[in-house]
Amino acid sequence: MKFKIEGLTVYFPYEFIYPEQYQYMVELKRALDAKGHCLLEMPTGTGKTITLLSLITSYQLANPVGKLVYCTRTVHEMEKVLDELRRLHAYQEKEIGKEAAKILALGLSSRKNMCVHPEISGEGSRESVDAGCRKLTASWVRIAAVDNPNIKTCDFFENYEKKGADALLPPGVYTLHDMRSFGREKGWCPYFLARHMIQFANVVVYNYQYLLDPKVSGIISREMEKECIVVFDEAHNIDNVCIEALSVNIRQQTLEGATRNLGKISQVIEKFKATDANRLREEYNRLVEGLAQRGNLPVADNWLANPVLPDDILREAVPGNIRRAEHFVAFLKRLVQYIKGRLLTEVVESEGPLSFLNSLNKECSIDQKALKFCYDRLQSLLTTLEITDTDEFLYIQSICDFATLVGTYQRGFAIIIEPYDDRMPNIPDPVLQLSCLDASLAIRPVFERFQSVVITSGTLSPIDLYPRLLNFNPVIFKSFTMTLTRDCLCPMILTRGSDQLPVSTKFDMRSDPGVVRNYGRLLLEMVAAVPDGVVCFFVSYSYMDGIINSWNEMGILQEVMQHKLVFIETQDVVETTLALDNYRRACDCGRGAVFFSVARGKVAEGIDFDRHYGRLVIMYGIPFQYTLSRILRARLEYLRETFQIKEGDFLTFDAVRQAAQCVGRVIRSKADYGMMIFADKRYNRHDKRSKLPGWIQTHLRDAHLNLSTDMSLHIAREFLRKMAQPYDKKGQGTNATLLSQADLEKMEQMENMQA
Amino acid sequence: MDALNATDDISQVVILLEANPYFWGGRSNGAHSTGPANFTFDRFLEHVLLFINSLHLLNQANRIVVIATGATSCAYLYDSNAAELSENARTARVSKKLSVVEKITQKLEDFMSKEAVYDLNQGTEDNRYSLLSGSLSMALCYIQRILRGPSPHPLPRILCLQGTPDAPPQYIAVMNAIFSAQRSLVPIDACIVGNHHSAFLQQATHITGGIYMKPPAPEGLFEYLSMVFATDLYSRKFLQLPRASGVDFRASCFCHKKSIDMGFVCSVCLSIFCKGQRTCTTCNAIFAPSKQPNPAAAAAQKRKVS
Amino acid sequence: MGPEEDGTNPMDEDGDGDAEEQGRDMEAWEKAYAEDRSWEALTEDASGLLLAVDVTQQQRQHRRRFAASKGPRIQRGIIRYVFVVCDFSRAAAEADFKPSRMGAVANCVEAFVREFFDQNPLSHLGLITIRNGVARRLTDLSGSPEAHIRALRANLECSGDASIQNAIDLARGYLSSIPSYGHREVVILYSALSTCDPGDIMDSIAECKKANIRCSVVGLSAEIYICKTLCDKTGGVYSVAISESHLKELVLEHAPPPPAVAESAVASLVRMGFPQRGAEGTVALCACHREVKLGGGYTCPRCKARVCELPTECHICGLTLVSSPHLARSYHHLFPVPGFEEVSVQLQSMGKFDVLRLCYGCQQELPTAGSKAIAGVRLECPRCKQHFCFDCDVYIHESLHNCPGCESLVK
Amino acid sequence: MPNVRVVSRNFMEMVAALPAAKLDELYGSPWTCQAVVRSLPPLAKQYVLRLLFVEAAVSSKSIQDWALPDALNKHKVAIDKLEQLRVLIEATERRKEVSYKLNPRLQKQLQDVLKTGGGVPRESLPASFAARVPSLVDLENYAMKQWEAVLLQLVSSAFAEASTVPMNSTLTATFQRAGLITTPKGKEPPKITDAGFQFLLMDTNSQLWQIVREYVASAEDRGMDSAELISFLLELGFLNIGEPYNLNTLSPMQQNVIKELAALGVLQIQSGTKDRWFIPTKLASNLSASISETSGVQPGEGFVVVETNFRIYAYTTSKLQAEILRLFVRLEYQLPNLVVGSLTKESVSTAFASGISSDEMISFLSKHAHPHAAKKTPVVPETVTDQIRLWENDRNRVQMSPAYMYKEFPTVETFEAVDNYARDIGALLWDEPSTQRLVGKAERHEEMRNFIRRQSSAPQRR
Repeated sequence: MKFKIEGLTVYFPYEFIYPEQYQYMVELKRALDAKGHCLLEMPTGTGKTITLLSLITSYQLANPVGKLVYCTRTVHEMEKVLDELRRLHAYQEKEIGKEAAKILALGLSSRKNMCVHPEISGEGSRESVDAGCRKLTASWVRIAAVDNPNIKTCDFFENYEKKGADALLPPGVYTLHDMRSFGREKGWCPYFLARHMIQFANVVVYNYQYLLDPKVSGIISREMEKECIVVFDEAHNIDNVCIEALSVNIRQQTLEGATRNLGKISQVIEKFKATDANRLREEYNRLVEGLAQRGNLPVADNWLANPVLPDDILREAVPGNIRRAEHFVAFLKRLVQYIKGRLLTEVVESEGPLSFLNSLNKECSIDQKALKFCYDRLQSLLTTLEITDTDEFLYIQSICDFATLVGTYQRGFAIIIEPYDDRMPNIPDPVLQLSCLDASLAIRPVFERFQSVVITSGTLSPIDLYPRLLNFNPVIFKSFTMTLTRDCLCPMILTRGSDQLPVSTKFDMRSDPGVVRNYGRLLLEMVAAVPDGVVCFFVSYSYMDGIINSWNEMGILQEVMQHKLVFIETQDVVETTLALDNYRRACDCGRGAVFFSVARGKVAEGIDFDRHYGRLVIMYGIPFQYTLSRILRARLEYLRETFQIKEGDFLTFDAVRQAAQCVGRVIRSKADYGMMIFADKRYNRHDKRSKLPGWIQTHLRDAHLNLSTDMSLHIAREFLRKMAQPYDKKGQGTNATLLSQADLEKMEQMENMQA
Repeated sequence: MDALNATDDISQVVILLEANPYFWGGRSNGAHSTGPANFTFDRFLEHVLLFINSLHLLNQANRIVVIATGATSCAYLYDSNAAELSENARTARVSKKLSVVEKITQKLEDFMSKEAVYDLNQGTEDNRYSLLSGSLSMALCYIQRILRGPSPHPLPRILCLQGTPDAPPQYIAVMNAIFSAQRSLVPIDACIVGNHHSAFLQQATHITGGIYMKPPAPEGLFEYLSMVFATDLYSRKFLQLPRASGVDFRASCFCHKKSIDMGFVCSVCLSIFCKGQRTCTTCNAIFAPSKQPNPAAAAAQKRKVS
Repeated sequence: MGPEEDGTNPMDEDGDGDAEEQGRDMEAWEKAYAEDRSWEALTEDASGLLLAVDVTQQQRQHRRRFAASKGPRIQRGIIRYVFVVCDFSRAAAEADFKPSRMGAVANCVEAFVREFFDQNPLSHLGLITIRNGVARRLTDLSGSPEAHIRALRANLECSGDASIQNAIDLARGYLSSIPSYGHREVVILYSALSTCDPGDIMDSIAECKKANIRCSVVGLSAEIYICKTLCDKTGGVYSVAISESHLKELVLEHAPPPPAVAESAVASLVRMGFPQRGAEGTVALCACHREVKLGGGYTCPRCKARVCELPTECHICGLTLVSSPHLARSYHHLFPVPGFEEVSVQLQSMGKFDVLRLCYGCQQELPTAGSKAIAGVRLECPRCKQHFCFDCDVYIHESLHNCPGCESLVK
Repeated sequence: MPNVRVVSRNFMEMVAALPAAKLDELYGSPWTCQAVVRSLPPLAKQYVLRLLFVEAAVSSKSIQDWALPDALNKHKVAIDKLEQLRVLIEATERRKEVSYKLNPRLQKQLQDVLKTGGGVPRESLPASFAARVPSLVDLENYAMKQWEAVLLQLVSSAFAEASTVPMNSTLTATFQRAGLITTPKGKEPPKITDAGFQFLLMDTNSQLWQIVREYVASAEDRGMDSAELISFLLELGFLNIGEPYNLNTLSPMQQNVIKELAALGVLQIQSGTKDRWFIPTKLASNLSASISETSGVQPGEGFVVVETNFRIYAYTTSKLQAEILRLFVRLEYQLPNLVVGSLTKESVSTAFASGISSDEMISFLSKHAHPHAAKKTPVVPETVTDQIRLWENDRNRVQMSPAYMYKEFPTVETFEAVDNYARDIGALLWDEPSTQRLVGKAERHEEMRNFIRRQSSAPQRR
């Protein structure tokens, strides 16, 4: 259908549109008009993606704005987005003709997901594929290959290079899969093609990292114009992503590895000195002129850059004491040595970057300025030394990461040295963590660089917290609830077992057999009353293992098996995937199944348990972060000081959003229905409840609070029967949940009247 | 319907009065007579009125409704509690003034005058029959209303005073009525004043548990009425009453509307035909070449299944 | 109906609709009132006296619902061969239905069996139970209600798992051998929430589809994916009961013959006999029991043999014997009464009312523009143009299946 | 309600009790005949109808053949009744076996009735009066008002309130005669009795008839001819409701009967310029109706809704109904047309105390159930009915009966002898052979004593 929002013609590929989708578009448009950032919460299952796409593309058609940069968390989501986009595009072509609707949209992902090279693509890990690729595509390798035929190169890359500038992707929508097949038939390397095409594309879909992680984002940073519209979908965890992007852990083996690397490097340096010393000299001169000129290296080589560094540094000349290769190596040796020393400590140490720098300066006279450059200095050195198997040099690289970060930032970071893991104190496992405390650091450049950034998700409550966490001020932040013909989700808060004893996963209670039994009983009652799929989320792996064991001993698990098959998420991805599709099989054939999973786990983030795959989800306990961890403490402290966010608030916020994420898995569309049981007495407290997303709270009737197992069982039965009744998808009159084009036109006329 | 206490003998009797001018008229000019000889409509009416009065005598709470079954229409002749029902006091008075007899005769006259439009002497096929199905349906509607009314309500029953022979075209309608009566536990009595037995009413009485009777001598009609059909449902439990002497379960075929005792039935809609067809005229299903003729096979197959 | 109603009615239905919604999650004792939340319609007048509710609206709604439920006239598969499957697995012991799910099921099945033979005289029915994951045939496809009910009553205990696959496979086995013109059906009353099958149930479902077996499921607890697929694939109906009464409704919905699917059964002419019932007290030798019987039996019109009950097949000449009433019971499906139309009291010319002051069916006074005394709608038969009251309309269309007006006109 | 039946049967018994001559004389009027016939048990009615046109005597044998064998006792009851009322008369024939024929007078009357279709006893006044006659509805209300007034009088004597209507002397007399209220000793006003309370809960017909019965009974005292009175009352029953009938044409006796009945709301008296006339109301028709065994259809529709939580909603504007409810319901509040109350142990037990039985309450509730409530079965929720019954049982746990205790018998034999004797004459209440003690009814004490005397030389007793 096609309709107007405040003068903008929007193309929407479906017959009907939900009211909330319409509202969403309105808000989004206003944000774009205001050229500002916005923060929008809309429940899952209301078609966020298509809404975003259809509005923004329509907007692009109407106004001269840059490309749409759509950031997803997983490749899976990426593909989904592109599929939706394709449908939309088809519709637009139908409406306004091929020419007018012409767009280029493509997905970009790591080599691992895009490489079509017969051997390399077979490689297991991401790093190895990257490395493998470089072995074949690094400029010097190819130069060498020219006169020495038995040096292997990648034909796809070669063909692509031959074509040069006119290796172009015809307009259209390309999923990763499409890219690969296109690459295969053309014989071009999809990865580089994609990276090349990005600058021509109207829509780019890729992973968060590509914008947030300084190490990766270099690729895009300079190719994106300011007018771009950036979208972070499913962005409820964005702050964590940011923080991870800027955190470094250094362990014993890291250091050892680093020393090994340094050894190798110095050997190579020696070799070069012998063979062609002037290559090193060139580099030296280049460094004098400053890092900025590094740009003139061929594109394939500048594989890493650092947006986090202020540009002035880039222009500055590299400090003298590390210009010469051997000096630099020595410098690094000293650094590593020093850190080694620090790691020997018996007690936990925690300090800010400043004090760390001071002591560093005192002990081995390494100054902050030099540190700042380590990262780039290393890169240029590796390039100069024509070292290709970069995956072996990860260790020294992370050391340099560390150095640069410490050198660059005095605030917002903490350096924590723990001689051992708290969970097992007697095993010495020292680690030095440089942890970023301020999510805003990583994302700031994004906000600055692009004119409108859209952060959206199904769960962004309390929505006012995000601007503070990410330290930006959106022109619009709004939370939408979903309109339903029938209340098809039924959240419950269960505080007591059938024996009226409270249940909780608080430390003092979680091991209490009474609680464990009550939790078990709850599961048992429910699997007997709920058809098909049931999902349980636990607060942590360790807790899950524990409780499953004791259920097993109590014989509860066996009883559960009478009703449903049991599947368990493990740390191992492959195992879990296997478990998952067996679980689905069991649900399909009517046998019924339970899936045990962990909040903050892979499943909790990525996998949907919609329709009969998840009629009920039980959230056992509140998934608080591991509160004793130093990093968390440091971060809390920082948040309190800088953003005036209370520890309690933040912790609950974080825990509850995780919980909400978990239970949110169960309902993915309006036709769907599902129950959510929050099994912990603490959920009954207002401070917890109030942090649940609005669309859950609205359905959380007083009658569903503070329940005991038997009560909730009764509610469940009633609910399931009610949901099994036929209903009409399109509510009438007042509670309409589907708007046709006609309805919208009516609405618009109304508005015009008022205006 | 169980709201009544057991000893209750209050009845709601709906009398379907044979008022087919052709039937009675046929009497006078002896031509192709269907009615019994030397038994005129007036005599008939006398008996019925006596009967109605005796019902009133038995219990002042007894309610009686008379519906005329004509050849071209049906009409309510008399409703004993119409007076109470009508809100209008004046009309109530008027109706009270007249006796039952007057009321009925008066109503009957204008009914007949309507009926008489058809020339009696050359009665067409159609009005050789009376519209039993119509009056039955009306009676049932009326009874439903009584049953809806405040309980305890009188025990309803229907009495058909039928003279004309069965009208095959009405077969389905009559049957529907019978089943509906059965469902609401309303017995249908039948007293045949004509010469022919009525298969319809035999089935009706059989299914609804009413009394079927064909008085050998219509002159003594009141005799039978008072002896048999005056008995209220309660007393029937204790009194000797005539037993059914065989029921004619023959159907009438859809194609020629004639009663048959053997025929062909469409497996889709159960329409009855007196001889084989290619397609069903009712549901226009096309019949597979039937392997019917060999019943033994059918039987054998049946056994196999069982 | 007049234009002004159209505007208001949907609203009413909404109100009514979610009134029931609320009714659903009420306490048990409140449920009694959930159906007719009459007090909501009550209004007080100035002096605080309670005023009656608007009957007319209610009547309109009832008519609308009925009209909706009644589709266009369609061919129906009247000769049916149905297996009723009762799930007596562990789950049937649950007591959320009184006395227990099993008990409730038993009652419904009993009612169903009677109603079934009432509405489908020539059809056959059989019972299957699932217990301990095994499907067992209680009664063979046959025509006598009592036998089935007895068998069921005798088999009331429940244990173990349930298996839909076993059940439908068993049923399919028996249904495959019935005459071609019969409509094959399986009705499953399912208490359990899962099914433990020996093989891949999808295959069995496909098989059923191939064999034109229409599988319907009435669930007692919740919607189960596999049941839904089963019904969707085989063209059956899937429903889940909320309460005992609702359960009965749902089960009885399967009593009237389902719309006939063209390919599901081939039509054919069946030769049948309509025997006479012998007079009471006569003595004769009956063919079925091979013994002298007193009292009215039936005589086969072809070979004059004596049988005791109908419908059956003559044991001598194998002719299918039915009493015409048996057939007649289902005729109203063929010749339904046309729906009556509402005549707006306002628009009606007063002239006509003097004639039609009373309901043609029951002599009840009909609402007139003048008097507000009688509330409600006034309805007209499109064929005979007679006017009827609401109650008669309901009775005529739901039970009687004759229009008195049309019947008392010479056709 | 047992009492109802008692009342009406008694009335017919009164009729039956009349000497044969009087009875036959009664049967001179068609109205009495009809009334009598209608009062018969269903079977008997059928017989009458069947014999109606039979002139010859019919043998009891053949009559008996009408009935099914297993309905024999019903048959006997019917015949007895018929004989009692001299509807059937034993035909005197030489053949020994009994045979009956209808009472000729009665037969004659009834035959006419059938032929003429009844009609009305006396001509109503010409239509000219009709204008001044109230409409049926008004009349109905009038009757109900009057009747309620009567009952209120009774009720008001129950609660020491200012009685709303001036005490009607004859009424009070009748009440007292019927033992519904106490005969006042000295100043204090007459109090209502247990019978009175039960009376209140009866349905209108029975109430009316109990009053009328007392009225008839008291007629003799006032030197009226009961037969004449009865036939007149019955006749009234056949008059058309809402028709004006001339009063002046009546006999003086009848006239003052009319006056007194007017007080009951049985009829309304209007007086024009010169002549006076009376208009029978619904109640009047009940005069002939209520004698029949059937309780008939309730006059007026119900208004009470009883809920499982023991609350009672009564949609009524009538003060009387409220008062009656008050007998066993704790009234909580009253709206213009709604009374809300609840059944509590207290309220119910007070009712018991004043002699109202649980059945009476329940049947009252169910009889007057609101049409909506009446639709569901049971009309009154089991929980409530059961509870009321339980409460009643609580009271009846202990049963008092004055008694003597006999003990310390000289010998076992004496004890056994006495014990047996006591058992034989049904005086024994309790005995305990082990300790040789037994308790006997007080009223039989004399016989016991004598027996014991005779038994033992020296009986000790206390």
